[in-house]
Amino acid sequence: MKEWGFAWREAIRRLVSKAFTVQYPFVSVEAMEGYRGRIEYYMSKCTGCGLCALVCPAKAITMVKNDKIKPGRRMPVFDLARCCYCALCAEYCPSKAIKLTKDYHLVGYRKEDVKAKVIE
Amino acid sequence: MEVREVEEVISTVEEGAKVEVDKWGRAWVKISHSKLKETLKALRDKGYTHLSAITGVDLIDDNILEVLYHLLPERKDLPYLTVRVTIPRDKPVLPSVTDLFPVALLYEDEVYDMLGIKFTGHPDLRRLFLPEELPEGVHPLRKDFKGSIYKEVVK
Amino acid sequence: MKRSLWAFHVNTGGCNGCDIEILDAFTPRYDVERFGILLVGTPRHADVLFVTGPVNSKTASRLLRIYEQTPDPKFVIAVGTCAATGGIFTGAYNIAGGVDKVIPVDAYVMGCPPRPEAIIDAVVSLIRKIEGGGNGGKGS
Amino acid sequence: MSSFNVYIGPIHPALKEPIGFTFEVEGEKIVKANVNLGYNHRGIEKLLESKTWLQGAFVAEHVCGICSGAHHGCYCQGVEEVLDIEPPKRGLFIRTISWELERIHSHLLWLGVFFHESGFDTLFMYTWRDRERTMDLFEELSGRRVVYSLSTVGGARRDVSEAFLSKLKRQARYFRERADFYERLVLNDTTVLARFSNVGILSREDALALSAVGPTARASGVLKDVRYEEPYGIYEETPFRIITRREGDALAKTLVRIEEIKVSAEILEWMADHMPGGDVKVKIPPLAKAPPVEVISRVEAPRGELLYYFKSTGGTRPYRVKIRTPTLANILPIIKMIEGGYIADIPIVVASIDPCIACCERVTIVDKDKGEKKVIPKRELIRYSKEWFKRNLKELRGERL
Repeated sequence: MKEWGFAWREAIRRLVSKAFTVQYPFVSVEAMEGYRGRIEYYMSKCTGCGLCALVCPAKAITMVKNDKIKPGRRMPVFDLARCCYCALCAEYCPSKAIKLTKDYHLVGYRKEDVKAKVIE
Repeated sequence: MEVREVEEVISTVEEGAKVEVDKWGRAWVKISHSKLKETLKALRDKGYTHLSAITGVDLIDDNILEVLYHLLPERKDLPYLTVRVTIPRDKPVLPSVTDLFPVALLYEDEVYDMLGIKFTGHPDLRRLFLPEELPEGVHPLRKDFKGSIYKEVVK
Repeated sequence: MKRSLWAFHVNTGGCNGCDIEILDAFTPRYDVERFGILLVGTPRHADVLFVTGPVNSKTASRLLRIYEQTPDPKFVIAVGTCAATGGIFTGAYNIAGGVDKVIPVDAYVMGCPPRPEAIIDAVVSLIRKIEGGGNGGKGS
Repeated sequence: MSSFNVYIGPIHPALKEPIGFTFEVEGEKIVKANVNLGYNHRGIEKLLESKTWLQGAFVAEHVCGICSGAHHGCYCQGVEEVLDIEPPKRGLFIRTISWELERIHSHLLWLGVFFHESGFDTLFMYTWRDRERTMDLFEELSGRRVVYSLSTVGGARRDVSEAFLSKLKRQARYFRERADFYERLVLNDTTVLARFSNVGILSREDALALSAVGPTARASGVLKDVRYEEPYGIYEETPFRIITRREGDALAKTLVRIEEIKVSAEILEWMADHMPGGDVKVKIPPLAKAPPVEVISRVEAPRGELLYYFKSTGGTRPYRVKIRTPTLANILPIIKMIEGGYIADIPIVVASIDPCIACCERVTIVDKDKGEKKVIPKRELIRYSKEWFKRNLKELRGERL
């Protein structure tokens, strides 16, 4: 090492500075504002127009007949195991009924365990 | 952009070849497939040394296969040129240009695999990234190809 | 199982977004080696298989071979929505559409790609499940 | 000297993606090299033909996770020309921020993997720790660390705040300092010098003949960079200098990429100061119809020239989309660089072109079976190459330094 001083300085500086590791599960880590995680769907605002299913690039949204909103109206069902979390549905939804939250804990023993949050 | 220069070079090989320039400054020229090698050779000596890509398009309505050679000039005043060649869909054969542009070895392999165009004189023409055990006539980018290759290969 | 889990990473044709997030989990900021998880060189030493990608036609046989080479008890974590159902590539002609079409999967981490913390979640919950007596490998 | 085949991959521990290599070796010298791919092919071009113009952008960015911004931006830029939309300037600025920030993150990622492949694991941890800062910036800018889907057809999907721009400037200065640190390290460390210099040399004529692209070509003195030949987007105004070297070996490729981190940091700083006002995107209907037209969109991805070709015959879906990724153009140079080298150089030469296999699932040349087969897992290959290198350091020092 012709000029090795600076590498030693770097190593010593790292040694004395605070540890860079975040002790994750023992320290809770929040995703930043605007992170695109689990989908939240407000059934009250939804008009059943189906624009979200039309625009979804991964075809993860299927329109299912559901009388809760208005008789004979269809409601989107989000398949989080197929979704690519791009938030196009939230962007193109005319009544802002879909929101992607900061929740990134999308872990499950079965594919069906990871579901979108449906709010009446 | 010296479009006239490019047109002169091409017309030395094939008269009446017209170079159109679209509104983004890209030049397109259509030539007959028998004159492909000489045109590319003339263009390469002119300064088009970098072959960016070879694209295969299946125009099923007019029953032809179209192959585009995208060429990048060394001199900044020459336009980015695409040479277009069409061949009948049932007789998909083209001369290989690997001796002019060695990198064409890869691009022609891909076009053969995806569209089934056989390049004569290609040193190593084989199925590129689809499994070898796939039957001969299956070329996924043909418009009449439906279904999934995964199901055919992996039982 | 008292010893620490050794992991082997298999990419079956995905976009390598999940792969760099798995590798990120081994770098200083997340450092999964705190749980004793080590990236090993061959499936023969591995207990956990991190599988990413929607399994294309050429890697299907390799994935199966790797799964059989891993000694029992073994666990499979499918990382990313591609590994779960083929994700954004559903409908492409060269993919199986999910790892569970080839080998049984124990835990899924959704996300495209999932955060390294979510991958740590999956591994930690898998460790808890093992200590709880579950012997895995059968998708139990 | 009987030659036998050394197979590496397709599934490999240190190799993050499925790529198969076959090297025909005689003793230590590599006689012939073949690359066998297709393990990453998903059929995206056919899939894109069934997606609308807007959806296609979010499928195209999943071609490759490391250079997803380049694929996404290149697709959006091409479709904007097809649909004849003029994105607002601020939207273009934000898209260029994602391009340049991604070049820094991709080069840092490559630097880490390159050090790891040649045996310096601590430097792998150092570089990937610096890269965490770009991931935080991306998460704040676009909402996700990898595959950020920040721009869309018609501009950018999110606006940037002043606070983010000042933070961007501070981080850009930090990246420049780190680039200086790594450059001094690479130029002063004798082992790094001996490992990288005169390894995998690509002469200028070979680079031109094989149409190599990106840092691989620029390290051999070929002046090829889409931002230099054909400045797209706002690259006419940004301060840009093309980086080339002449030696063409692995050391030159490292220095070109480290220098490019500095250039990207300068561009980011300039953009943070000259960010125009106005709105961020022009909203297009989800089922926008396109006129029958053909468009070529070219972008300088971190690994080289990325080309998208669109053919539209009128309608809401493209008739044909062709993607030619930079790694595809650099595969033949690998074979040219590696023949004549030693087995110990395999990891360095292969990593020196920064192969992104997810990008280029297009190339295979099947090997010819000669002699008995021998399979070396890559981790042993790295350990073996370190030991082999130590044994021959003295004799090598004469030859290489």
